[in-house]
Amino acid sequence: MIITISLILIGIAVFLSFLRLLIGPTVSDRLLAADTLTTITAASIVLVAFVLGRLIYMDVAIVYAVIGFVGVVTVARYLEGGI
Amino acid sequence: MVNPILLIIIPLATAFFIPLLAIVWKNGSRYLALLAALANVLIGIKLLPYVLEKPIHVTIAGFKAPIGIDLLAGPLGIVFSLIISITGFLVLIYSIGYIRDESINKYYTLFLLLLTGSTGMVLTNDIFNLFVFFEILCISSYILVAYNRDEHGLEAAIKYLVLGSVGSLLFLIAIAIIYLKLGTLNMADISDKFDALGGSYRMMVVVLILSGLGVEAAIFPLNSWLPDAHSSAPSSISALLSGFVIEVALIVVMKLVYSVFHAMQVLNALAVVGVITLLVGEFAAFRQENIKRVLAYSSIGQVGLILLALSINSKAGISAAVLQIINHTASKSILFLVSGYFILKTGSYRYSDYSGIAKRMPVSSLLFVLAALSLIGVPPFLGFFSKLQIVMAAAARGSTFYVSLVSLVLLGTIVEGAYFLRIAQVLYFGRQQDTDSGWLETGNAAGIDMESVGNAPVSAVIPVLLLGIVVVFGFLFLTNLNGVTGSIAGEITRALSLASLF
Amino acid sequence: MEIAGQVLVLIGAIFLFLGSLGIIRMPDVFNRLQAGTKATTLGALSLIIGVGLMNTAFLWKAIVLVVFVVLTNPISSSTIARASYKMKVPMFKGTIKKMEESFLEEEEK
Amino acid sequence: MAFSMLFILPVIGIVLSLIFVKVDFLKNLINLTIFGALVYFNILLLNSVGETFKLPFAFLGQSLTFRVTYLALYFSLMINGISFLTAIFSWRFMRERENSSLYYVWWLTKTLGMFGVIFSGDFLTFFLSWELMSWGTYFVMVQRGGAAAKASYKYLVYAISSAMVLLAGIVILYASFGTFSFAELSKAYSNISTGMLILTLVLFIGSFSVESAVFPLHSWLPDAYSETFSPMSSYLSSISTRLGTYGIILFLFVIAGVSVIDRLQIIGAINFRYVIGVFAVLTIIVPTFTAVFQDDAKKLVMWSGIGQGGYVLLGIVSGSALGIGGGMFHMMSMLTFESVILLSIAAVEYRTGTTNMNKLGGLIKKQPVAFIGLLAGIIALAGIPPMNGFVSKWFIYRSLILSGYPFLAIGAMIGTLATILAVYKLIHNIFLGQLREEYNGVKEVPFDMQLPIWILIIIVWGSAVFPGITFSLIAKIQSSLGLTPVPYSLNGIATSAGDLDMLVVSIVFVAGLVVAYMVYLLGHRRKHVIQYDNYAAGHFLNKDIPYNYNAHFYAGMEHIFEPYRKKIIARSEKSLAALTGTIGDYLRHIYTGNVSTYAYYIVAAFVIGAIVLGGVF
Amino acid sequence: MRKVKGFILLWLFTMIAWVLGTGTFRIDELVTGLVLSFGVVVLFASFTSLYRDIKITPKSIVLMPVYLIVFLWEMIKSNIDVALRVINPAMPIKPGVVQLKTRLHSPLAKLILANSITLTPGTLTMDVKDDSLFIHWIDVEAENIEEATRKVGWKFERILKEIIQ
Amino acid sequence: MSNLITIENIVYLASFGLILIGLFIVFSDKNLVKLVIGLDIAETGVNILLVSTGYIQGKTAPIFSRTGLKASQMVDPVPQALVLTAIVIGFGVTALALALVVRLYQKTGTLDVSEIRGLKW
Amino acid sequence: MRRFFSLILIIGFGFYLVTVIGRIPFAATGEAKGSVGVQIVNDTVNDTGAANAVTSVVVLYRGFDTLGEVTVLFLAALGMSLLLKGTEEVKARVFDESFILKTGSYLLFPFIVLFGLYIIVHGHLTPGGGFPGGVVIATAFFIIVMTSEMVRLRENLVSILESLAGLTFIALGIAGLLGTKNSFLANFMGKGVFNTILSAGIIPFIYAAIGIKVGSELTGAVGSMFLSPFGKQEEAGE
Ligand code: NA
Ligand code: NA
Repeated sequence: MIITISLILIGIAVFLSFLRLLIGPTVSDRLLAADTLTTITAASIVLVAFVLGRLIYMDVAIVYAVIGFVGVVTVARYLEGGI
Repeated sequence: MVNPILLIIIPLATAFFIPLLAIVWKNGSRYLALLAALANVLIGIKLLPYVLEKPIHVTIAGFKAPIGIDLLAGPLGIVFSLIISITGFLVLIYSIGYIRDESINKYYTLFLLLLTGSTGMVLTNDIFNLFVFFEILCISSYILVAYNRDEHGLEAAIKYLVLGSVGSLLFLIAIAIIYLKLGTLNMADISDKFDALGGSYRMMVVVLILSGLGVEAAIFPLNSWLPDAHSSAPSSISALLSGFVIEVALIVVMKLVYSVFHAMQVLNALAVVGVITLLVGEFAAFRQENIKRVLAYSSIGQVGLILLALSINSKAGISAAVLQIINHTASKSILFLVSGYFILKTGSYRYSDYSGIAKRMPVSSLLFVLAALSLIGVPPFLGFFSKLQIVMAAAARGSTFYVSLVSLVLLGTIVEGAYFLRIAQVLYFGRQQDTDSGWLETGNAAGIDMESVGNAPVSAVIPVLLLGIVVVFGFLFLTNLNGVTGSIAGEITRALSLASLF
Repeated sequence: MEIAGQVLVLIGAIFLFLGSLGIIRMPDVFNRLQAGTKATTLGALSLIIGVGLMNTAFLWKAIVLVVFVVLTNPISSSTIARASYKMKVPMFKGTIKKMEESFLEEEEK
Repeated sequence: MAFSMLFILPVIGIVLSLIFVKVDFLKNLINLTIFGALVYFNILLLNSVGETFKLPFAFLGQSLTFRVTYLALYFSLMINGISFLTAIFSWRFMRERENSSLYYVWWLTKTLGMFGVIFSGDFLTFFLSWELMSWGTYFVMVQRGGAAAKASYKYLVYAISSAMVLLAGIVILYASFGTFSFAELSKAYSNISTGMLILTLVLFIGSFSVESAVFPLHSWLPDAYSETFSPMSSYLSSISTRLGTYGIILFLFVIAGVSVIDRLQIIGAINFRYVIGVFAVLTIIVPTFTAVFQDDAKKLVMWSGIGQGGYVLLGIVSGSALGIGGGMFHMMSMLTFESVILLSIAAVEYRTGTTNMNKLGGLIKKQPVAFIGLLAGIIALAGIPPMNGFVSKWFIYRSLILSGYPFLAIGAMIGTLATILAVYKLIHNIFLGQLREEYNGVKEVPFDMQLPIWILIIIVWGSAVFPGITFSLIAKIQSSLGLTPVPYSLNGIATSAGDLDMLVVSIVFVAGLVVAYMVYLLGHRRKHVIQYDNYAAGHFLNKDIPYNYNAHFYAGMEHIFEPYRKKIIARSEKSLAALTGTIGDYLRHIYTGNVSTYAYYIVAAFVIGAIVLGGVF
Repeated sequence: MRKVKGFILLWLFTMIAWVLGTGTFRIDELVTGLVLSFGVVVLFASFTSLYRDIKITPKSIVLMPVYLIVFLWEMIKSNIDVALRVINPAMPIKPGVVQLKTRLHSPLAKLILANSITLTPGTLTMDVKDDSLFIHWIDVEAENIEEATRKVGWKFERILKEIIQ
Repeated sequence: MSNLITIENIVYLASFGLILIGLFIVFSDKNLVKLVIGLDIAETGVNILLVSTGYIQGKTAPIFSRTGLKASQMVDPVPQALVLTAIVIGFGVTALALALVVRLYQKTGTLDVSEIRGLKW
Repeated sequence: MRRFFSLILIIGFGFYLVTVIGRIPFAATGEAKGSVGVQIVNDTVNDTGAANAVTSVVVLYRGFDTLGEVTVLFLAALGMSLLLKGTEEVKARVFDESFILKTGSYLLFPFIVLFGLYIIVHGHLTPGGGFPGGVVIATAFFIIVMTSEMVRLRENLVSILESLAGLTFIALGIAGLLGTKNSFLANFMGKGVFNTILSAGIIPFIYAAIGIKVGSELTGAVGSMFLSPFGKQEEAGE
């Protein structure tokens, strides 16, 4: 029950972040939306791993968090002309 | 007996090793690469008699087909490995003098990976593994085309890459269909199951593979990258690309059509496409002034001829096609290698600037002409016999359809003769001016000082001479060659079967 | 444990939701970052630890992930903020700038 | 033995010439010996008619076969005879010529090819030899470079085209009958379908017409033959072209047979042979009129030589014993008179360094042997007694009239008119008229160069007086081909259709000449002055004024004919090349350079392939 | 000596991470972890410099969890603060960019400070330059450096300077 | 209507959609970078198709991470391996393509494919 | 116009995709077609001793593909370094360091690398393995390269690692060739205790080689993208 509610809340969160990703208006807005999304997604992978009872998916969540972080940071650096 | 997998492993391992070697010995890669190619030549020669008797089946990681990937070293695989490694070896000798910049270690690494990719393609018996080696071949070609990092090389490479990628997309879709419907990737297994597949699936798979692999095989109209890539690459690489890369792709796609998909329905269409490819190539070559573009378009023409021969649906035709491949490999390599030094020495790509260069570079020019004659199909050079065999194989089918195609082939030959001899005459007798009387013995519009043009180095002349031997004296071994090409034809026309592998 | 975990999961989900609501509602990039970072970091932390408590097999990896998230989220936010500032992304009207020097070289001159 | 020597000797010659490429004397000696030996072995071979030979190896599952026939021997005798004479002449002429180091190599290569062509017993051997011969011809001509290179290139394009057409014909025969052998093909031909008959006739005759320079496929010849070294010009024009005729004879009489061909009735009496005859007449008229306007001696002979080839063809397609006999005889006549004319011109060139008739004149006193050689040659060429050209042409005219082809005969006679105009220009502009200042020191060529000219003069005249020697071989050829042999005697023929006694004709003619010469001697003697003892438009001439009345010799006639000389052939050659270029241009425009378009092609190829093959699967 | 300290500390931290990641004390995993983390620390020795500044004294060891608790508490506070602002339709904000000064020298300490400030109520570190922190403040309470420093960073800085040099 | 919304239809829709959109970009976009991106999109579509070939409804990842998991509960691992290979290759090609584009841009100063036509015919 | 023609072709191509492939039902029929994958899942534990069937496919059953795959990466890295080396634009780049990012990445770097190694050596037990592990390791380098002007990498080191890893892969393969199974890449080591780190014979070793290779290749590629040549920068440490 709690899990279901949580999943619904996360779903709404994903939707809202996507909304920001779509409407922008600046690139920074889209980027921060993407940043938020990676955190939300990593968390939801953990939840899914728990639901499916497969610990191995935790590694996926960590990889996802790492790659998400790097991706966001890269774009940010690119935007400010740092790379 | 040697395991045929070494044919793939040796160049690959050497390619991996070169960066290490480069630390202690800066230019050692030249000789290491030569050694690797030589090893492959020797292994190929050693294996050839065995595989002519009976194909060698190689399991990988100890898993029997279709569970694991396997190799099938039959006559086709070993003969093409030999073609690849011998050409590679000779071009490596050529490269010693020709490639002299600071990235040579990368050059040799890429070179060996090109050999690895093409050898893998002819040996593998697994369709996805074929895709992997296909990509290795393609990617190393893309990079090598851009090796000089000049504008043309880069442009050609990116075009080649985009088109190659579109091709591999189609190829992958075909693999997905195969796995979806048949649950297997092993060619023998696919061959066993393929006929049971519904008509539309079979059609889809075959056409996808043809249009996917056909890009690399340079079948019209999928070959638009070829003139650019082959003419912009370093000449040594052009020799490989024209010499065996397209042929490998072509023979593999035809092997799939015959022995895996049993898709004889497409052969007539392919024969027509072959003749169109031939005519497009020859007529377009006629209009070129850049020597490497002439050669590149000529390769298109030759591919068309080979495709036609492969589509005749007879052993004689396929056998003739393989002979033609051998001839084209040797001849076109000579042409590209020699033109490499023409370009280097004169600084011009226009063949009309090579006025009377034969006096300066006699051996190279002579071999250029001999190779051109062989491509045209002049007796007693190898090209005559292969072309004749193709024409006879087509005629032996006895239908008006094939006779008409043959006539078009002969028309193409006239055009081919016209442009090649035009170049040959410029080399020997100078450039034709607009006025009827004015013939220049030396000198040219570009103001190149022919007196300063020296001979090509020994490292360039040796491989060209060795290839020349194949072209000029090949006919003495025609019986042996036909024996080998015949067994390749037998292998291609025989349906693969999983049961027969073990 | 189980119940504590469930509560934490729920709290986490709520904060994740609030964070995303923040990035929708806040008026400019910098304020959105403020809301987004804080809420999603705590949300993720709470949710992941909650899962770890519900199934202790998950706990250790959950800690690793949480530490990582808590370390990286502020870094990425700072980086985005810095980039946005450098790019002169418009700020909410009335935003005060009170600095004796600046981290931007061109502003210093 | 004798047969294999025909092939072994040239190979030895090639190898030795390559070894001694820098040693002129040895090279000349070796080759002269070889050409001499070839004559010897060729004569020995006369005893081996009917024998067949096979190469010890086979390829494509086909053995390469040869057979000795009278027809082949007739040709090989002509080849070897003229080779030997040319070799003698070349000894001195070719010394220290630029670009000539491989002269003998290519010549022998061509010879080898020619032997292969005439002795082959199957089309595979024939084609291989044909290619060897064509490439030999090309290299023989191209080696001189410069203008020769350009002219040879034109030949080569023609030759490759012709070879491809020939190959198509051969392959079609192979596809239909499964054999290359002449013997088997000739059996199979009796029940060939009309369509196949027309197709193969067009392909084979069309292909051979290139080599034998039949109108309108002749335009490559004059430049190609005349731009090379002069002895070779002589050799080529006297024998090379006739190998094309050999092909035509082979196809018409050996493979197909006249009776099979005559099944193709077009309208009434006009059959396929008549069509070829029309082309033969055009070959006589058009090039001969072109010859009239040439300023270069060699080119003039070449153009008129094309016309003479037309007579040969005309005789051969006439179908009657007389005509075929005449055609065959004319080959031999041509061989000798073309050669003697061109060797005489070469002798002039050897001393003066030019063959441009505008720069020559009055050499009669300086080079009398060359004059006599040329005179004998042009008498034969013009078909005037007592030389061999008269005999052959007489046979040909007679057969045309008897066979009911008067229009062809009239056409041929118009050609003869032009021939006379042309050869008069030749002898006048070189030997008659005023001697140019710079040639005052010119001497006759040395004896070794005179020798072949003398021998040829004797043959040109002797074979006319005693045509029976030649006809004895021709009759055997005709019998072996299943034709009626021409009735002959040592000095002529005697048939119901009229007879010809060359001994009588010769005696009468020589007597006439003697009378004419005496009249000339008794008449007014010209005053000989030096070149600059002259004036024009009231001014005396000097070296700075290039005045020469040899130039524009037939200016008035040229003015009349100019509008009709439209150079259609040259123009169509150009437009064919342009067409090839244009096709190439259109085709290469497919390659737009835009990579998106290229990607589009790939997927489009898939969709089209799927549409096309969707129905097949 | 400091080098060795940094080295050992990093090895320790990586080993802790390994154990947490594998979630087991099985000997094979432990050995693998020891070897791999040792390898990482040795190969990338230059990265250990960051860790040299961590003080290993009884006081600092005690203060570490204290800092954690303070930080967590501030973070919870900040989230409630954010939640209220987000939910409140009026959205009472008075944003601004403010400069702070820090007396910390260690890069690690400055980073932790900056991150802590980001995660705590109403503030977001935008950049750190020398001894200055530039923050975005959602509701600017103090505009001069000293006051702002005291209000935003002091609670962390005073503990941090005891833990990290 | 409801039988249209099946897993395979969704997968096919995604896969074909990406392939076609990607190819459309390749055919019609003038910017070389976008063209490479188009290729990447199409490649993603193909990869989806490829990996889905191993999907079996209601089954789990083929990892025997704890006892009690049975082979019959697991999906086909082969396509996952294939798609891993395909992705890596695609990544390599894309990276290389971008490097080429960067270099070409430095040389020609344009990314417009209709202008990068130094080579044609 | 171009768009119109493109659309036509896309519709044509889409038609074949939908009508031919779109008709293949796959979700429920995996077993029915008797695919090799289903056989592999059944046999893998016995055959290879690896818990992760995907890994056993990647490393053993289709290990030859994987060898090719790392070769492709090798090629791509090589190509990028060849193409981008010493380009004018790259040389002119001025870094504006970000303290937070730089320090943060230095802090995280060892952990990310270790995590990459963790993924690699557990490839036969958990999802992951050489490729994701290699990517994670490269990621660590990537942030470093991105944040700081001081690139403390040397091209030599990267290429040595790359070469050694590639050669290790091949050497393990050849060891199989020399072993009793006489087959390239054959598993010549014991299978160990199922589901522990030292199980599945050569799989973890090959995966380690792959991981290092992928990591170093990607690092090299990243290096050539951002800052090249590496060699010109100063040594690591002080
Ligand atoms: Na994040
Ligand atoms: Na954040």
